[in-house]
Amino acid sequence: MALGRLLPKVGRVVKVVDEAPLVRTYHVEVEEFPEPSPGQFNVLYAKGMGEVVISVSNYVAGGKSVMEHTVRAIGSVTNYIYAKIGAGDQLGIRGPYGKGWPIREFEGYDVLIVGGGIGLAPLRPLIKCVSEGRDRYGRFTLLYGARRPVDMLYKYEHEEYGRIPDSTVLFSIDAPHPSWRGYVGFVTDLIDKVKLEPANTVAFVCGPEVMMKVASDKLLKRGLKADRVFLSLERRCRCGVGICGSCQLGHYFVCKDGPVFSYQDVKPYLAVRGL
Amino acid sequence: MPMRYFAGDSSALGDLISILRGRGLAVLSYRLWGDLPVFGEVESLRDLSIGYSDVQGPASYRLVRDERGFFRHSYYSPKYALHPPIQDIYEASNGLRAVPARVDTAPMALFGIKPCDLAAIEVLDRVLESDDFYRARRSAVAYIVVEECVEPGDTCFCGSTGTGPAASGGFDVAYARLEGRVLFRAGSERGLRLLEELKLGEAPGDLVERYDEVMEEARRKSSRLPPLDAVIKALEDSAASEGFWREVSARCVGCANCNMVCPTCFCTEFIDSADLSGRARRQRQWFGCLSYTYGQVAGMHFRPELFMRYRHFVLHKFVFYQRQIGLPGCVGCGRCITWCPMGIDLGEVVSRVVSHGSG
Amino acid sequence: MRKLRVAVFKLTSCSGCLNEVIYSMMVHPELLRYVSISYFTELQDLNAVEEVDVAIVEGSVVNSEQEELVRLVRERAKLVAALGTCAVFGGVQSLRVGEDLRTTVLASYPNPDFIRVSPDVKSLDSVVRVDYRLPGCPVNGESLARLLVKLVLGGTETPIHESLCSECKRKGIPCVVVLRKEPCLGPVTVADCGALCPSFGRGCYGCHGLNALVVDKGRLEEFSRVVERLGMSRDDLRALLKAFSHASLSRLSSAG
Amino acid sequence: MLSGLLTRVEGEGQVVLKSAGGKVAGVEVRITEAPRFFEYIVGGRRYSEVPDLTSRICGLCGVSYMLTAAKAFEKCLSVEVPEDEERLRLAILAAERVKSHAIHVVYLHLPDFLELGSLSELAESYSHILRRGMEIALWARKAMEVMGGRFHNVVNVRVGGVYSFPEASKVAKLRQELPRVLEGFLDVARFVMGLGNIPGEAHRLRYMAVRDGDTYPWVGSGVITDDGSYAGADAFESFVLTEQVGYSNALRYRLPTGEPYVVGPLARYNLYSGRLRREVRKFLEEYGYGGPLKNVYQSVVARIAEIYQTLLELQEFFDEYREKSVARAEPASAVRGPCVAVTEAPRGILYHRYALDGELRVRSCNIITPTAQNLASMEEVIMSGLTGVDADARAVEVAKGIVRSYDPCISCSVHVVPAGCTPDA
Ligand SMILES: Cc1cc2nc3c(=O)[nH]c(=O)nc-3n(C[C@H](O)[C@H](O)[C@H](O)COP(=O)(O)OP(=O)(O)OC[C@H]3O[C@@H](n4cnc5c(N)ncnc54)[C@H](O)[C@@H]3O)c2cc1C
Ligand code: SF4
Ligand code: SF4
Ligand code: SF4
Repeated sequence: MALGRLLPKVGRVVKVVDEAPLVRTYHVEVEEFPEPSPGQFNVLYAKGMGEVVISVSNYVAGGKSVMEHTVRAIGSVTNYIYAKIGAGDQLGIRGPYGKGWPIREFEGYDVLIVGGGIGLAPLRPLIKCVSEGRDRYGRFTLLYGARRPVDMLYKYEHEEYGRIPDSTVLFSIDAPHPSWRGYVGFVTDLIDKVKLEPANTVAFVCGPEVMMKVASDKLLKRGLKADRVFLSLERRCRCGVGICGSCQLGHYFVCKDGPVFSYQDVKPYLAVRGL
Repeated sequence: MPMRYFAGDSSALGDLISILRGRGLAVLSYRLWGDLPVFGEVESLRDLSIGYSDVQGPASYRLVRDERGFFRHSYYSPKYALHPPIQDIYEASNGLRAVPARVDTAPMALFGIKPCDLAAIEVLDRVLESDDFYRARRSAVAYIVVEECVEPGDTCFCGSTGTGPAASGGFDVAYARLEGRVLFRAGSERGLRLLEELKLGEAPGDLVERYDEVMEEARRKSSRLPPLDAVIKALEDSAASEGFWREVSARCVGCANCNMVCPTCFCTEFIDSADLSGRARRQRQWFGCLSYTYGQVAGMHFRPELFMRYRHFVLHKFVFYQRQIGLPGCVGCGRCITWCPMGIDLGEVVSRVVSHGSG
Repeated sequence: MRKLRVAVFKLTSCSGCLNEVIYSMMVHPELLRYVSISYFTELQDLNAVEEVDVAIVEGSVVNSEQEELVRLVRERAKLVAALGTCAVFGGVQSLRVGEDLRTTVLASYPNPDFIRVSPDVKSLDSVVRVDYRLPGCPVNGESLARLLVKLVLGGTETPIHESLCSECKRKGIPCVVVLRKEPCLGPVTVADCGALCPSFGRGCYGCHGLNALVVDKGRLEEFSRVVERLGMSRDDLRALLKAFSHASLSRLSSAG
Repeated sequence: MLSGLLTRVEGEGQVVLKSAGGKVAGVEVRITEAPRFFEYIVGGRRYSEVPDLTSRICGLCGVSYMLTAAKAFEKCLSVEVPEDEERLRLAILAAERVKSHAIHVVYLHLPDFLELGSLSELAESYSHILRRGMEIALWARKAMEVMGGRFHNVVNVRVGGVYSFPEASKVAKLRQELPRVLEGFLDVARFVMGLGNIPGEAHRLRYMAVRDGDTYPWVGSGVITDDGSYAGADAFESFVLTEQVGYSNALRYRLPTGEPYVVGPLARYNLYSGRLRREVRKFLEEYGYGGPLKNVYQSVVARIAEIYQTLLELQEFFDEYREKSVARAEPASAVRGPCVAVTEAPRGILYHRYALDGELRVRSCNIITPTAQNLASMEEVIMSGLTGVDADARAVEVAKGIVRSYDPCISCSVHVVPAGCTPDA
């Protein structure tokens, strides 16, 4: 009996990029790894310390594929990775797991992306997907907010986002900052500021759960249907493949049935505090 | 094809154990270890807990010596054998090359497990379908022999959950002990061949009749919950009612005994360790949703209050499992009632949900 | 690998947990190669309160000298770990809290001025910020060793918070309450001892401390009723909780 | 005034040398550890809870505290402890003696003979000895875990006996490992004895130990001194003189004559060496130790003898061990006679006295610890060697070395309060 599912492959960190305070992107090279689709995640293993679930924030195909993982140091394993793992070091890696964004199902639609903070990580492959297959989608809107300008991810790409044809890209920060000339306030406020054609729009949202709820409700108010609004949810996630049980949300296993859900599917569960 | 019943006496059970052992199988059953009801390997009829009765109530379990007694189960369940409490997952010593732990796959037979246990195995089979470690242990089970519950215990409610007191499928042999006689039936071809090997006679009509009567009475006794669909409906409706859940869980201390003894609770946590020579080990162990860490993430908590975790337990058993795997996750064994040190009665809670909903 | 700079301090305690530090070094002798110990009176003569990566503190704080020391330690250590029930909760000596100190001391010592103790017995985290807590009277040596190794490697432990009962059931230990009808504090006690007392057929007396993340006043009241029926009086339960969970007990919320 | 923080001892203390004209003129061994008022905190507790509480007095010899408390109550509540349970308890006590001595000999005391300051230095130069010492300590730990549950604050001692018998297979495993432990122990012992630098000049010393049946001493009916005077356990408190000095948190004790006395391995050895096994005596004779030990530094010899003796006693216990079910002997409901007991903790005589009220709760209590009894002797021996010598750092080191050779346990010596926490009725 092959006991493979929980075994990591050996990955090598080929590059580390500082993104924001306590946030770095780790480019991990690994052989014979299935291609992740946008919104899927990997499980990274820091030897002897434990595993963490991290979205694939970019994928570069090749003989050895390279995947980018944007990690925020916030707990035991992520702090360890932040402090100890650099270019040339190894990280265990398994995946890709979960159901990603159903972007292929929505060819021809206008695409709206709403991201908050570190939540931009799983959305990043979507941006790439839309920009690379530009003719397959309608209008592209990206709304991204962070607490402070420094907390924004992928600052080195923001200009590129703006160059995507037929697109609106808006950024926000939570509180005024001398260097900031964009919007100040919640990213969800930006939803009111953009043109939407509800019948023909699909929305992809990721950020803190409250922000996703506010965003979704606003989008519904603007006429989007709940089954066209997709969220990437988060719960305590240990095994990543739906057997350890810790990520359950109602009857869903966030890792296996998600992390991407349509708002329609999870709305009743999200409506109950602590369910 | 009409069901074929065979008759024998207790010695036939001993013979059955011998036959299974003769096939090189470890025969696992409820047995006594000193004065403790455990689940482990048995070698002969003598090892079975026949002649004992388990008297169960909320927060109370007593074994009494009683020739005519009937033994149901203990805090053990087949889960201990199929989904062990602590398991090694892998070790990595050479860089990050992880070597999977060996899973003991010596062939075994589960013997004298109860219909609720059988139903629980079916639940685990589905929910742990993609768990390689579980599957390895599970496929080592060559035979399942079920003892039907002619006398349900005071905390049992398998009649309500439809998981007992008779076995309905997924077994090889089922037997019922009826006043010194034992009635056998096969649940599979392999089971039938086993019974043939026992060389038992066809059961006489009166014994079969007696069996039907006894099981009917047992079903009645073990159906103390409101109808299952009413329970499910009421639970769904109750989910948002914080006050109700706070109240029914007010006596809970979050010890997670209920999770640990529940034959269908499968959640695990992972433990990592290392040494300084470059070896690392990953293990997993049972973890209860009533425990604090369940729902906790770095920097916040999705179920910070105990009532939320308690609610999850109950809703999961009756509502969410149904949606996950098409079966109720509660098999009505009553273990969580007996082994809750606070004596919280799930059956009562569920009944209260129903009356709360309609009242 | 740069050596991890460690200092080990003892406040008011029995030194038992310090022995578990030594035990960790016995089972992982390599640790000694990767740590440099700047302070550990039990083991070495040279002691100075220097800047360190990790300060391990055993014992409770019972006087102002200790408070000062602990503040100094906090200033100079990147990570402070509270070792054992005394440091985490106050420890058995907390049983004296609430009695009039001066009379107690006067009744005992002719010269009370020399006895420098305050009326309260404080946990470490009521004086300074604590990064890691490892309760137990004594701490579980295996857990401590695992933590120390991880600290040396540059990481830390991923905490799992559960009650003693989980350990009991995982080990298949018969429940003292349900099976033997004896009082046991396991249901409200933090796990990590390996369910020691029940494995010897006796009730837990709570030496790893109250599971205060879960148990609030109301639940504790319910629990008191249960153990009272099993023969442990409220006063006795209260005393055990005070002995091993003083800091948590005094902060218990009324809803949790 | 010159002082040195006491290191490589359990707990917090200080040696202070007083000088006059640059010469040592006086000494104070100060116990600066904050008291924990143990006699006070057991007040009001039911007798059955007391052993688990007193165990917390000391992180090295908790079993002695538990057992002494248990024995005190067994006496006044007329509990017959079944013999097998008593033997098991004594085996746990024996494992504790091995553990305590092994740690002291190798980790705390050996650096003095090698003139090293720390464990890391020891680890660098004498790793094989350290490894052997560690094996003894780890085995003793395992023995305590198997029989008592853990290394300290064991959970398997109760008033009336034990809670359960360990599995025979686990005991058999300990027995199996014993030859290797003995071998390792002999390595360590030969190394220490072979150093040949254990001072031998006579100190003026008086001794006291418990009087035990006919074995090397563990528990006793009372105490005896080197001149043969005997006091029953009940009379112990009036037998010894008690004093408090202003500079220390611990009380101290003297013989009726006012002389300081020594308890612990040295005292036991000098009073009972005739009861040591032949192997043990022969081993000591190889190194020229036949008669009484006269210098406190030689307590390391006594510790070595006791480790050896105790390992052999444990071997016999394991060989005869059979798993049983516990009797759960219950005490009488009324108190008869005083609740007192004396036992030999690793560091010497440990005395407990309790008074119980009608509900069998502690009304008052007095505990006299080994280290407290040794304090006066420590000061005397220091002064006998240092009076008049230059009061400098070297003198402080000498003083500290003397104190260390008593293996003082400061955590336990300081808990003390004199006559009871609540008024004795
Ligand atoms: C589908 C998904 C995608 C994610 N993508 C990213 C990402 O791209 N970048 C990023 O920085 N973070 C991401 N997270 C969150 C990330 O998994 C946690 O921050 C991380 O697990 C914290 O682990 P820790 O060991 O440092 O913290 P600890 O608090 O020590 O956590 C212990 C364990 O709990 C689990 N856990 C803790 N927090 C979380 C959490 N928020 N979500 C899930 N499991 C958790 C993990 O298994 C972790 O090992 C994602 C989470 C999910 C569920
Ligand atoms: S929830 Fe309770 S009654 Fe239902 S299967 Fe689990 S333990 Fe048995
Ligand atoms: S066993 Fe009882 S008290 Fe413990 S968590 Fe379950 S319901 Fe709560
Ligand atoms: S069972 Fe309880 S009292 Fe016993 S060792 Fe464990 S935590 Fe301490």
